[in-house]
Amino acid sequence: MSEEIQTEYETEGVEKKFMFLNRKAPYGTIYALEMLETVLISAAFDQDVTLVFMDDGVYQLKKGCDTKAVNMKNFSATYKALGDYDISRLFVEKESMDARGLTIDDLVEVIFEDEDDDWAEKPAVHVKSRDEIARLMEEQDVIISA
Amino acid sequence: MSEEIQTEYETEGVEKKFMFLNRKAPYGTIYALEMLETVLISAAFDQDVTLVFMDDGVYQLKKGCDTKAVNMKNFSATYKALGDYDISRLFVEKESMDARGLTIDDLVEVIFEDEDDDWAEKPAVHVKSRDEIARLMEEQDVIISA
Amino acid sequence: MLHLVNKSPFERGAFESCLNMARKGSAILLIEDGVYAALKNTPFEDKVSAAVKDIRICVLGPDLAARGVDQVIEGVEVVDYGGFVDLTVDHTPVQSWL
Amino acid sequence: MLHLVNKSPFERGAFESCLNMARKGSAILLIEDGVYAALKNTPFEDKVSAAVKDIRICVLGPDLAARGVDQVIEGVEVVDYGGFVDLTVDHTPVQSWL
Amino acid sequence: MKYGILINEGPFTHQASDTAYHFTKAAIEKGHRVMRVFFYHDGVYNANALSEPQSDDRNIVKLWGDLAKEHKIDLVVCVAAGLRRGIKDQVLAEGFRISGLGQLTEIGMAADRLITFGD
Amino acid sequence: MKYGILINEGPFTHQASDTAYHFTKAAIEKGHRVMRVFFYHDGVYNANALSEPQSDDRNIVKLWGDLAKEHKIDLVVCVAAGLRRGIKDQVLAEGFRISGLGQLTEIGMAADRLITFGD
Repeated sequence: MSEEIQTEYETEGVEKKFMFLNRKAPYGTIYALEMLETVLISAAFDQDVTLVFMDDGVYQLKKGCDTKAVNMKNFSATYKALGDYDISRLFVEKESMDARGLTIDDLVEVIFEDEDDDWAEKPAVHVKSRDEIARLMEEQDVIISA
Repeated sequence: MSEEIQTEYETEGVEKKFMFLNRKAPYGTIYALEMLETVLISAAFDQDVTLVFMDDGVYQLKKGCDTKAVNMKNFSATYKALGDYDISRLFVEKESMDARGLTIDDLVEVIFEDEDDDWAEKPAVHVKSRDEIARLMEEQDVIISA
Repeated sequence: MLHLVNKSPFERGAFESCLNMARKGSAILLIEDGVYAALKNTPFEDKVSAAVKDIRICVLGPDLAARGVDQVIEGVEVVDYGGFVDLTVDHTPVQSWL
Repeated sequence: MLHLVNKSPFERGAFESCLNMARKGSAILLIEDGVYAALKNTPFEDKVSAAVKDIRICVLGPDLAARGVDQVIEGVEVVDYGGFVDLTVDHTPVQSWL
Repeated sequence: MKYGILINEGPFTHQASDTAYHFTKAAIEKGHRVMRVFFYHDGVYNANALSEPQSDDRNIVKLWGDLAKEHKIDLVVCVAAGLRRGIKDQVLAEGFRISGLGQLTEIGMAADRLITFGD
Repeated sequence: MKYGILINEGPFTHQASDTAYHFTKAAIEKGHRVMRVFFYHDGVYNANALSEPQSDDRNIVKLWGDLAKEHKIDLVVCVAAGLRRGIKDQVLAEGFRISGLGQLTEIGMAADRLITFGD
């Protein structure tokens, strides 16, 4: 079968805009954790990656998660590591934050080193308006949501 | 292992009030269909069974479903058969019907034979107010929802 | 771009989030339990009627039929799976409001 | 009776349906993603504050901690898994608003 | 007090099975008896012996099997729900058995409380 | 046009896999090419060879396998999602293969459109 079906595709030099859209709360379901696995893999492909957190997805970035008593894997730290994978854009929708009484101080800090600015350390998490995110969405080549 | 763990329980003579609460639309997920399987089984146990349809669950009883083009099993007819299993109470929440612009004429007809009334044929589907259903819920021994 | 909504507007916020985000010139296709948003006589009818002026709103016919509903709001187009494919040809990117 | 709600009030209608249905003297326990309904500074705060006068509203502490939230509305009790069990002892029947 | 537990969702994807597990443990610790856990809908996936979570994550299938063994809990996987999802004897984890939906009704009748965990 | 398809939910429980199947068929009938279907999250359950639906219901696992064979579609089950859910070589249905998440990114890069079906 594998001789007949093409299982590899030429992607040399392809750079696309990938948006990972997170709209679900963490821990109640696995989508946040498994989406993060997808993001980490895609970082290795040198694509133009943007993460968006809106609706209950903004809760994914809430700091201070302690999963000991529920005995689930705590993946909050993985968001912090995204900066090391050259992911520099985590956009959080302002309207979703406001509805939940959250400010950027409630969220985990993600730092990346800006190669275009002498590797200066900069924050990767930014609050964006619904309108900005809507416009950005239309510019994407691929949107992956879960 | 099976010698140690009790796998059978004495239920002779037990008659409990079972409510099956349906709040989800049919076909988009399997819950409606599999809940119906539970209801059919429980009918064999001679319990005091009430089915409630509220929120999107009221769509489960919508008549005229045609699943040919989606190639899914059409289980609408099974609701009609409930009367033959001596299930005489399918209560549909009025508030949920109103919000969806539905009336009892939009729903499948379920007929049962009333053994207390010389086996007269009677409709099993009834519209009930939220308040009536809330009161009924509190009287149950077991509520199964999905 | 094309927005896909497969959730009932009564049960989940996906359709509302989508409407808030969809911009002029984009399209929305209602599939699976999302088709209930295309129906007349619901609390969503006014919003949908207003939205069809700027946004092409379509609904998947096979999913309407499976659910026994057909009273579609004026201005909403009914398409089949082939029409679904055509919508993804005409629009990019495609976002599923799961 | 005891009502269990495990859905975010932002995403689904389960919590609202439960509040509409819960009668005086009954109890509600918020678990899993349902715990967000117990928090201050959301659109649901007023409804919850009003409801606690007639209904005992509890929230599962381990699920709050997992989500890094702790600003619980006044009158809402935080319980652990043992407290969850006790609630099911004190109340019958138990309805899960899935 | 005698409990029946109904689990409607599979492991990892929804928290339902985790919460049911912690509830079951807490009930036993308080001296109650959990007579049966019934796995329905996607809940049948909790009995998949092939499940192999990451080493830093919990192993839900094994947790249930161990708890059942220790406290003599009857773990029942619905045969109909299992058939369509491919959870059959070939992959059934230790501590679980496959049986009919009647076992759910039966436990609703026999137990003082039936608690449902799902999505 | 070249398509990639992403399926996030298991068979029967959600309509996602059904809709993706009808979409894929319709795309092929219109002369497009479906390069790969990637099964992620509970989507991996679509590859369970043990699935045995009722005789009057559709057999989703087989439908995908047959369609892939006929039209040379690459059906890829995510190894990580499959491991935790117990979908491994032992139960892998004909027509599917197990591989890494990179195959999803790759098809996002190679295809003209990536369409997601889920819950």
